[in-house]
Amino acid sequence: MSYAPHDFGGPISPDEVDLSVDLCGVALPNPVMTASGCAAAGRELDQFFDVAELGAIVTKSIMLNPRSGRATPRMAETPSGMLNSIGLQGPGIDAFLARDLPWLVQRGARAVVSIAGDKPADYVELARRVGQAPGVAAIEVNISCPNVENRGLVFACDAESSYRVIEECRPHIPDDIPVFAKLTPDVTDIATIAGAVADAGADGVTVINTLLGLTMDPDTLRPRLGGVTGGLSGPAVRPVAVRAVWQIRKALPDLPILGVGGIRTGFDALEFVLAGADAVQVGTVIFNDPGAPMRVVRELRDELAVRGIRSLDTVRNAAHG
Amino acid sequence: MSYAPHDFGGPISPDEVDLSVDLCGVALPNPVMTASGCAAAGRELDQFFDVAELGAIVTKSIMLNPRSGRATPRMAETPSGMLNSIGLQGPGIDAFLARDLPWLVQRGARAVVSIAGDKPADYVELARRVGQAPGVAAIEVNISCPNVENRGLVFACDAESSYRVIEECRPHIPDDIPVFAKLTPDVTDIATIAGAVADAGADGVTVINTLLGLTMDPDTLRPRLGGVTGGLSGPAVRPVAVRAVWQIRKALPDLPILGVGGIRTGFDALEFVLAGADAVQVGTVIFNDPGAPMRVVRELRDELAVRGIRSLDTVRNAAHG
Amino acid sequence: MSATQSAGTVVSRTPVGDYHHLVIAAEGIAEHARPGHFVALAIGGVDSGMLLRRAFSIYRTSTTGRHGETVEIVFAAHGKGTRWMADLAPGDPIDVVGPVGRPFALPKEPVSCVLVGGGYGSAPMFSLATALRDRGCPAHLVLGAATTPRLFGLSDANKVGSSVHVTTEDGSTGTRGRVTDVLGDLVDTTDAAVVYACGPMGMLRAVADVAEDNGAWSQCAVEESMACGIGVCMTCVLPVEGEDGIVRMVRSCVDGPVFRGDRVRWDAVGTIPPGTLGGPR
Amino acid sequence: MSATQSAGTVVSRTPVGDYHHLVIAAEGIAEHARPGHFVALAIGGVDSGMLLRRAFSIYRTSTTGRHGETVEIVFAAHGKGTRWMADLAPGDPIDVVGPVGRPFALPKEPVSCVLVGGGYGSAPMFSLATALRDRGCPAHLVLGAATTPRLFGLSDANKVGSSVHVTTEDGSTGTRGRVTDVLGDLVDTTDAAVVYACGPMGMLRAVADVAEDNGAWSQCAVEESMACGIGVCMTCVLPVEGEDGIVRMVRSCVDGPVFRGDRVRWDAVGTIPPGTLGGPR
Ligand SMILES: Cc1cc2nc3c(=O)[nH]c(=O)nc-3n(C[C@H](O)[C@H](O)[C@H](O)COP(=O)(O)OP(=O)(O)OC[C@H]3O[C@@H](n4cnc5c(N)ncnc54)[C@H](O)[C@@H]3O)c2cc1C
Ligand SMILES: Cc1cc2nc3c(=O)[nH]c(=O)nc-3n(C[C@H](O)[C@H](O)[C@H](O)COP(=O)(O)OP(=O)(O)OC[C@H]3O[C@@H](n4cnc5c(N)ncnc54)[C@H](O)[C@@H]3O)c2cc1C
Ligand SMILES: Cc1cc2nc3c(=O)[nH]c(=O)nc-3n(C[C@H](O)[C@H](O)[C@H](O)COP(=O)(O)O)c2cc1C
Ligand SMILES: Cc1cc2nc3c(=O)[nH]c(=O)nc-3n(C[C@H](O)[C@H](O)[C@H](O)COP(=O)(O)O)c2cc1C
Ligand code: FES
Ligand code: FES
Repeated sequence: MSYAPHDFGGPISPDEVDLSVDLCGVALPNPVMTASGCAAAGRELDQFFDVAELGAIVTKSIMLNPRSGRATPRMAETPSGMLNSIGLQGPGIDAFLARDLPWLVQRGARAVVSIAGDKPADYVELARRVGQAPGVAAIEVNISCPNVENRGLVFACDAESSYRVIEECRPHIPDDIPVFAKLTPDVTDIATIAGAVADAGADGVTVINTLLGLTMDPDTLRPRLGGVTGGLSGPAVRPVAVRAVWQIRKALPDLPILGVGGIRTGFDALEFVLAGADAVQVGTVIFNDPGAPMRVVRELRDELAVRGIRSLDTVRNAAHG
Repeated sequence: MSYAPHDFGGPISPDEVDLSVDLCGVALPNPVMTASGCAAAGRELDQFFDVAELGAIVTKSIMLNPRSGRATPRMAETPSGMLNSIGLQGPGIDAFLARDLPWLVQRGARAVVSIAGDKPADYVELARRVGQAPGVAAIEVNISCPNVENRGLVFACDAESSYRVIEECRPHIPDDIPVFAKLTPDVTDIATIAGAVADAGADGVTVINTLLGLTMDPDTLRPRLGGVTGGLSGPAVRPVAVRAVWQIRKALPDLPILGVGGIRTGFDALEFVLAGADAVQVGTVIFNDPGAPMRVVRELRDELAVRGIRSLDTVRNAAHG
Repeated sequence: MSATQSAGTVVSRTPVGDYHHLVIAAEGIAEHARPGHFVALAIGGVDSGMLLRRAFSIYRTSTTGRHGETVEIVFAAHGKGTRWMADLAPGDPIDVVGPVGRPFALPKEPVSCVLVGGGYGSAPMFSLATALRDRGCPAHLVLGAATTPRLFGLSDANKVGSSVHVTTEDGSTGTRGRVTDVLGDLVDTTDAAVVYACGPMGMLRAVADVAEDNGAWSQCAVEESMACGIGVCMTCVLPVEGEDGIVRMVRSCVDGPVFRGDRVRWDAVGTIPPGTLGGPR
Repeated sequence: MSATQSAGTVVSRTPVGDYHHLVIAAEGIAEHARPGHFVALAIGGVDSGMLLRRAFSIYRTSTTGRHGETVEIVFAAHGKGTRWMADLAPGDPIDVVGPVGRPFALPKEPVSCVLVGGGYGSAPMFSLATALRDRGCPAHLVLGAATTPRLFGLSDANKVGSSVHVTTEDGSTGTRGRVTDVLGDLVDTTDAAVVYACGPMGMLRAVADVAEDNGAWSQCAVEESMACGIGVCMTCVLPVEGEDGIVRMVRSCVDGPVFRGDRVRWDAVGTIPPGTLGGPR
């Protein structure tokens, strides 16, 4: 197959590029967010850039109760990526709503709150609590977690479990707060899972969460991470993430998609948009470069300007054309 | 979870390490092979090392008829990896048996012949032809190919299709030629697929084939590869490959496994052995370093020697202990 | 306190014993750095397969040299990233985040202090000694290492220490043995109120015990494996008991790296000890 | 012919116009190199995220210099790997595989030849000219580029060419225009039997056409994207018609990079033309 290049005319000034996005009714100044678990609740990154300037801050997945997470070591560097087994350490929803969310809201940032549970009832309770909290821009339902009621099978590995979580959550969240289901790439057919959560009432999907990986310790000759397996992330997985976005866009032409996985540069972000993403998230690369999210915004603007592209709508899905 | 380190005693001389492997009755001097599609039929690599010294040469998957493969570009470099969409270009089984296999056999290398088809009947015919050819050490059945009779669904994405291909092939291959089914990691549960092919008569499995990925072209803003999507390989995917081996070993304690995916160093090879691999294959890294397969043999020997490990049997599966 | 990300430039890299002494020109870091702070360095360049930053204690800083603001560290080349750093040459770019973490807490009163550095762990001790003496606290230094090439900063020690004590495990310099072999006596004879320590985990644990046995506080700078170094990833945790008696898994990058020795559950590092807040039930 | 993998060392890297001239000391390659051969260089070091080798025509080689056996190339820094190469300094290690590919076929008779180099594509032309003249073939050189800084090797050309013709698209040196604007006449007036060419695909196609129109053979060194450079991966293919009239997807790294211009299906590069052996039916 061979394509003719798109023709958008000559280069324009970066100032002429409009990066704003309407995400299911939520206005974002630009399409770049942080990825859940890679930005805590935004406070630490505010040292490096103005978090209110970014498209949104997605907070670390919060659970009902405080959670200690897994034993260390919790990470291993891998080629162009890393494995983590944090185990969703966090303060629990009460502390989060009392302390973390208000800071973000008062700071003027758009707060996308990620929630995670061990069983469907947890998600429902979290949805209710977060849905009532003031200032929430959107909710991301991280269903890439083990379901303790189903032999520890990850919700998002199964269309039915995925459907059930979203279906039960959605009614507890106000209509004007969009709900995104976060999917795992570790499935045979990710478009089917996306279809299931859309049917269940999700306004969109976030793809991808980490891939399941394993690495050995040279000293113990046993799994290196306290959690044995861990989640693989970073530029190493980007081609898998872009493919997942592209497959979902192909199957579901109108479903909003937040693309995430290995974004390091403005062109990487553009790749996701071309594949069909409405907005993107920067995760692991923050660890390499804490200023990365705003750098990606600037670089994305430049990538569009140099090609004469005035808005994201012009190029979204362009790879499908 | 925290483990006590294994204790194998002090360092020994590399000469004291026995790397030989008995793979389903086939004696290999060491556990390192080339990966299918990354070494053609061995001839070109013989410039860089003696192919007869390596554990085995796995040949590029051969099909019944000559095949032109996909349009170019066929590859894209990605962070610590690459995408390829070669599309199984090859001369077809007649030319392979007339020209390529005899060279390898005469050269004294152990030839593992990889076969691939568009439908089950292709595999049967290939199995018959290769099974009768003199000098074949083992057959690898690459079932990570689209099944034209089943909406182009990759055989190895479905336990039933996988079962069917192997069940139909196996009787046409002499018992003393072991048969390995090569699996794709793009499934929700790879251990189930491994179980299916084992039930169907496969002597073992090769894991993993490439992950499905996609990347965009900065000029055309469309998919970069002629084949649109491509297969992701290289060190980037190693943690996924080690995890797949580990999951299969856990589910099927006795199934021989050939581990492949991103091996660059002797320690990488050892990771796979610890996870449960009986032997390993080096693929993409050959493009970086054509001498890599024999370098990995030497480095693996050193990794074992420095830890006082005299044979692979001592450490195989050690990560499960 | 706020960390800065700065596009730094290597001024010099000098081998010192088994280590490398690296001087980086980077703006916005030196003036905020306090003893015990660290920097997190990006490694390998933009196309490197190594994504994660490496953390190093700040050895010293300057705002007035001819290279402008500089930050100095001392490092051992042992893994991939530090081996890459061992090839750094003057003029090479290197991205620096710092100063990060909680520095050593300084006593309000002019009490006597003992400062213990194990290996490159002595790097932050010299600026600490100066700061202590500036506020009237005698600062007795103990440097220890396995071998002489792994001792760092003997000449600095002689300049800034109220007294200097050296141990090597092979006996090649100073007392044969470990820092804890001389520590108890020293705390006693100097009537030290605080022991500061930086070095391997095992040493810190032993130092914290000796301090406690001798009635001194300890302030230990720990070294846990870090992915981000800025508090956003939760990889660098260890179990620390709070004032409320509850053990929490606490980030060593921003809630540390300096902790009160009696608060760290040294015995349980690498596990989630029973009773930890949010731990498995 | 057999390729060698050699642990090379950078002798020098010198900017030349828009390019870099790189001299590498590496054993086992120089003595087997023929004009048209290339080398494949590993990029970025062992922890780099860039795995694939980069291919470069051999500019010249020496077995007798003070650095021992050397291989020289000329490159443009445009992508990630070549930008990394643009920072190479004397003494840096660089792994070389070479010589690879099929070199230019030399005429058996002392016929007149025209050698066309586009941009850095002129690099292999000077050793080719020498080889041709050694066997009695006049070698007329045409160098072309968009701008003067992208012309490479004018002084070499003046040394080894039987005549030298230069074109630039901006007219800053020589004739304004493209190599093909002067090629037809030159083939005519020199009564050339063979046209040799190296440069961008578009130029090669045009050169092959002009040669054919003027009754000359052409030998074109193509530049297809390569992953392995040694014939094992099948990424670098293009459609080439065999003596049997059948079009095959042929590896440009080992079956090329030099092909007879009239054999390459230039119109169909980037596709599988209908009728290709094993093509979709
Ligand atoms: C607060 C603090 C201060 C430190 N100060 C110094 C110092 O002054 N001098 C010095 O030589 N070293 C110091 N270290 C240790 C230094 O960070 C590690 O040696 C270094 O990160 C290892 O990198 P590598 O590339 O050699 O190893 P690799 O094994 O390639 O590292 C892989 C990954 O693991 C992380 N990692 C591995 N070991 C450690 C470790 N011990 N601590 C933290 N992260 C680790 C790396 O940062 C990297 O992300 C300090 C560590 C911390 C946490
Ligand atoms: C036979 C041959 C001879 C060549 N001779 C020269 C020369 O003398 N001087 C020179 O400057 N360039 C030459 N090239 C082109 C040179 O190989 C590419 O410019 C270079 O590989 C691009 O690498 P990069 O890191 O800049 O780009 P990237 O885009 O980072 O490259 C990514 C990958 O694609 C491959 N690739 C990208 N473009 C090309 C290309 N045009 N040809 C082959 N592979 C490519 C790279 O090798 C690498 O594997 C030659 C190419 C071939 C095939
Ligand atoms: C340390 C770490 C912690 C993470 N924690 C979460 C989490 O709490 N919830 C979640 O949905 N995803 C989590 N992720 C996944 C990321 O949000 C993201 O989906 C994934 O890492 C791929 O993007 P990246 O390559 O840009 O990091 C985490 C990733 C990392 C590296
Ligand atoms: C260029 C290329 C061609 C490949 N061709 C085949 C093939 O024909 N048959 C097959 O089973 N696997 C093929 N593979 C997959 C490899 O054999 C291997 O399973 C995969 O690349 C992971 O290993 P690696 O990371 O070491 O390359 C190919 C891989 C590459 C990169
Ligand atoms: S290293 Fe990331 S939170 Fe401490
Ligand atoms: S580049 Fe691999 S076959 Fe030519």
